[in-house]
Amino acid sequence: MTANEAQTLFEQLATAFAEAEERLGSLDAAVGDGDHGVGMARGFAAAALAASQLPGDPDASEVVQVAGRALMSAIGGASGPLFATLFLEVGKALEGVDDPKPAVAAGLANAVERIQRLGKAAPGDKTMLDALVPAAEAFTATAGDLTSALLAAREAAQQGVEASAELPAKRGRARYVEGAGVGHPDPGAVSIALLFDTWSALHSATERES
Amino acid sequence: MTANEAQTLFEQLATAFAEAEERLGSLDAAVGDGDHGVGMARGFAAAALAASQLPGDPDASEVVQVAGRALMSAIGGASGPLFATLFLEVGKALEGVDDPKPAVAAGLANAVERIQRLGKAAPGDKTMLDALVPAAEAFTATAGDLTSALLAAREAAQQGVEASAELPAKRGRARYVEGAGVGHPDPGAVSIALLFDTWSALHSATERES
Amino acid sequence: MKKLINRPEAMVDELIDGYLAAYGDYVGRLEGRRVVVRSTPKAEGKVGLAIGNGSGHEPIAVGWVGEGMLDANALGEVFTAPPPDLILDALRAADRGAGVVLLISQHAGDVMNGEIAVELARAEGLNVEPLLMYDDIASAPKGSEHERRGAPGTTFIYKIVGALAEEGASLGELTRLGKRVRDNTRTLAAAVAPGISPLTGEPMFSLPADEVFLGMGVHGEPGFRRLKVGPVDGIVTAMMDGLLEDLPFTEGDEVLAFVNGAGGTTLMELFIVYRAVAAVLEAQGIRAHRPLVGEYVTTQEMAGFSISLCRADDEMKRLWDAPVAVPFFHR
Amino acid sequence: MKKLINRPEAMVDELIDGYLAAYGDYVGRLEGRRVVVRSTPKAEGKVGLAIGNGSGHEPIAVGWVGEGMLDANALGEVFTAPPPDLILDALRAADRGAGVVLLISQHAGDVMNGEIAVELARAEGLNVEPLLMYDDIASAPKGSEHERRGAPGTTFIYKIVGALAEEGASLGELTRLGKRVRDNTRTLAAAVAPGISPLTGEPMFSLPADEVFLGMGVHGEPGFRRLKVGPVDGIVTAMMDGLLEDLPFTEGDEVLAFVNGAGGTTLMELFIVYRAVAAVLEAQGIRAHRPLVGEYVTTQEMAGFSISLCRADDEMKRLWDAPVAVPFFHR
Ligand SMILES: Nc1ncnc2c1ncn2[C@@H]1O[C@H](COP(=O)(O)OP(=O)(O)O)[C@@H](O)[C@H]1O
Ligand SMILES: Nc1ncnc2c1ncn2[C@@H]1O[C@H](COP(=O)(O)OP(=O)(O)O)[C@@H](O)[C@H]1O
Ligand SMILES: [Mg+2]
Ligand SMILES: [Mg+2]
Ligand SMILES: [Mg+2]
Ligand SMILES: [Mg+2]
Repeated sequence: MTANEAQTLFEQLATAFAEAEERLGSLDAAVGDGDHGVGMARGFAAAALAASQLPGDPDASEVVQVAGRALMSAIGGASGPLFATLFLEVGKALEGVDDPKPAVAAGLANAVERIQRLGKAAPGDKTMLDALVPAAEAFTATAGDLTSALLAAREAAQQGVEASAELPAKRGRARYVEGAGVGHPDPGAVSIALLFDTWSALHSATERES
Repeated sequence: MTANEAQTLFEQLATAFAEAEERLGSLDAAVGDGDHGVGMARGFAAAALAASQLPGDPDASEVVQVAGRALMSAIGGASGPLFATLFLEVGKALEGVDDPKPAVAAGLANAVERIQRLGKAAPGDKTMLDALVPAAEAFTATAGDLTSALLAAREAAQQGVEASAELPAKRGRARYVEGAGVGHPDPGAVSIALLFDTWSALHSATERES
Repeated sequence: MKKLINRPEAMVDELIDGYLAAYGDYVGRLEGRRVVVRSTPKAEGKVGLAIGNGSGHEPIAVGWVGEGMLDANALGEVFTAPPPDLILDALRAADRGAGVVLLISQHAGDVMNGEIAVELARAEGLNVEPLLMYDDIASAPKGSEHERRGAPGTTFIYKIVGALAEEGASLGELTRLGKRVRDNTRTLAAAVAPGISPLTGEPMFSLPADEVFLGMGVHGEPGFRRLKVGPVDGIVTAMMDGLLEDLPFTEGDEVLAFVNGAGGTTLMELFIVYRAVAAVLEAQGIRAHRPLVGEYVTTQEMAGFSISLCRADDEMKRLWDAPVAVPFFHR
Repeated sequence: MKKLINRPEAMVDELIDGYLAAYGDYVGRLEGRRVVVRSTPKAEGKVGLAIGNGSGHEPIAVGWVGEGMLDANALGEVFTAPPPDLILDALRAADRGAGVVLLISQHAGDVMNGEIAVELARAEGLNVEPLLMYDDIASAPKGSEHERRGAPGTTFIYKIVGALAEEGASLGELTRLGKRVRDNTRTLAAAVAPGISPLTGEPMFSLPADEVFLGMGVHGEPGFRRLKVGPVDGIVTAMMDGLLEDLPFTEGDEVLAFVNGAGGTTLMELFIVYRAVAAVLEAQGIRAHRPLVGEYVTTQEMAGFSISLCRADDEMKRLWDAPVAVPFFHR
């Protein structure tokens, strides 16, 4: 993965989350406090800006890490630390590597571990982990290159979202809701799916072009 | 007018204003603060109680005055002093008289004068005076007995209410309203009409029976 | 909408009981009467301050009984001025041998019941002076200030006259100062959404979702001019224009500035409103002294706010800043 | 419904600016940052108190920065915990050389951002202790108290720990006392009507006109049990049953009692609620010490209230009564 591709990724994520703002907000309003959409949109706008403004000749690792730090200070709430951690870990894992596929796999694994430590949630608690964990696993389990791993992750995340809708929440604000949000997908999980969706689409297109 | 008839009058006024509570409240809500109905109902309930509990062998004058005092301390707001004054003046004028008709006429005239002094309003300002003043004048102008004078007053009060609906308010809360309440009858005027309506009906019935 | 009450007839007594249960260190109640008084009366020989007013506007006025503000408050039914005999009780309770100022916020009922109460008190030999309070520029044109109604700007009088009374000033000094504060005070209000009448359970007026109504009264009396909702800075600027030119307030003036929440408007919004007020004052070269932002004079859960300005001299500023010990106004 | 704002993105900055314009005697702002600090810092050598929290709940916590309570408040977006770097700024500002207690109201975002901030601060050599606050009995069963979320009962911690910090207590003493207060505090809330999200302009949840929802959270998170609206005494009694048996509070206890308005409920109703609370306490032989009734922790204009009780020992009572000089909490 090139620095350029990473910068484009954050641009596209900024667009995707700006477009999804209202939908994510409504999902969060149903089970939480309605700020997930505006927070993710704000966060990825800041991440794209930070990624594009990196001085010198950064590599992909630096771009992803600077975007992660921007997410950390621009989002806040529950999702700020969680989504920031995801990119910080992936970015760190990309440091000085040639083949991005195993690095991203390692980064995702570290992210899952750190996110679980931070939020004290487990898969099945109806959080973003219900999309992230299957996505990370599918990514790692894919034998092929980054393109096919991202396609697999995207697929798994989407299935995770659908499964999460049927779960009662055990973490996050939704756990306090009548019925613990059963029937509503978890907004953080939807964001994870959107993220892999955007990344996978971008990477496939980049591959086709090159 | 006997003490007994006066006591019955306040009982019937209590019933009439209890029944009119919601309607008067809505009229006041349209141009003021919505408390006129509940205030008048509370006031006449207290007046009927006080009138019925007078010890000894009271005359009509005493009954009407004690009811007036009860109105004064039970209603409050703008209408408390005004409606209390009406009965206090009529009650005073009835003191020691044989023929109630000229006494009530004098009492109404005094009441109109005191009410104008107290509220600094004039007929045409869209207040209860727009029903009371024509009622008092019609009462006095009627050559016949109390029965026919009350009938004339009732008629004039009703016309006053209708005329008041077309006026812009110059006193009371309605003056501050957009359009100054034009199109809405004044709730205090409606109460004056209800009062003469009740009194006239009671007195006509009493006369027929005797 | 549902109100958290038991029975409408019992609201006022129960609110007094609850207030006393919570703040009995500050206040007591005249046995069996809807009159709230200081738990420790003012020293003998000082002039008392009393007011009668309709309930439903809390914390005013019951929350302002205590050292440095009021001596007694007669509470009427919701939105209904109390009757003369209740105000008389408050006047008697407020009297410490040096007379009482009866504060009257100018609304027909308050004035009439208050004037009768003053007559009754004087007939008993009490030395009582009524002080009519009016400040709402929406309710009568310039030149007819004496016809305007009382609005949240009366707060300046409660606090400033209250502080001077505590210092032992005479009845004449207090009413003179009270009039000076009144004559330098202007208020304008804006409504955003109606409150619910606890009497009827219905909204007190109706307002299209995209309109702000200027000039609403403290009982939810509708206003005189509708604005489309837009950025609040624009609404505040329009209101400040009206206020500043009415007195007029001019460059070099010092003012007490007060943004009052009507009940349903959040403190977050009130701060944003005050930000705009401060910007206008600054642009006009008018200095704000010790501003006040919060809910003090409410109309149930009506959404909206008012802006009150009082051109203040040194004495007024000193007394505005003076200590006070009541549950709902602080220094 | 319309909010009186300019642009949603600017709300938080503008509320801070307005707050400072009005109450600049008490507080200042870290240049360009959403961190509010005392205008006069606490003396060197005393432990600081900081908190980060989402906006939209005013007056908490920004209104409690000042002598006797907080040293610094990091403000997140509406309903959104501030990010770690902002909390770190608040921690730095609150440090007077003796360390800082970071108060964290237990909600996922506040905890995570707070913990990262603590790590960052410690990496800089700051002596910081987090203090998790939780009191809402609706959010986890008895036995899992440590999983409960923060609710208005955290107010006891702000005030009591704030007063002890002013006296110069150590970091260890402050966190120990904070935990003691927390472990003796219980809160239960009831919602009557939703507030309007300033983010979406829509009601934050929906509730049938004849229902009261027990257990709502301070961000409008729906509750766990619906009651039909009836006389409020019945609602309060049901809530008090739950509260009293949870700790449990028993005969002879002394409690701090706090009825908080969620934003859209009138003070009139809050007094009537407190009347019922006081009656239950009295019937149970529990003494209420210096109660508090008013709007302190709001959820925009949500209608509803919460009841918080804290079993208090002599030290807690003394510190609850201690002087404080902040714009929105008084002694
Ligand atoms: N403890 C947790 N562990 C993992 N994910 C969590 C946790 N708490 C919340 N989340 C995720 O965060 C999402 C909500 O994010 P957001 O609305 O931005 O924050 P907040 O809940 O602070 O308002 C949830 O949908 C869920 O996926
Ligand atoms: N100054 C006045 N003079 C005569 N009548 C008045 C005056 N002010 C108000 N009223 C009458 O009082 C009525 C309102 O009474 P009510 O609603 O009980 O009192 P309030 O206006 O204090 O709420 C009005 O409809 C009007 O008839
Ligand atoms: Mg959220
Ligand atoms: Mg009325
Ligand atoms: Mg009234
Ligand atoms: Mg949030």
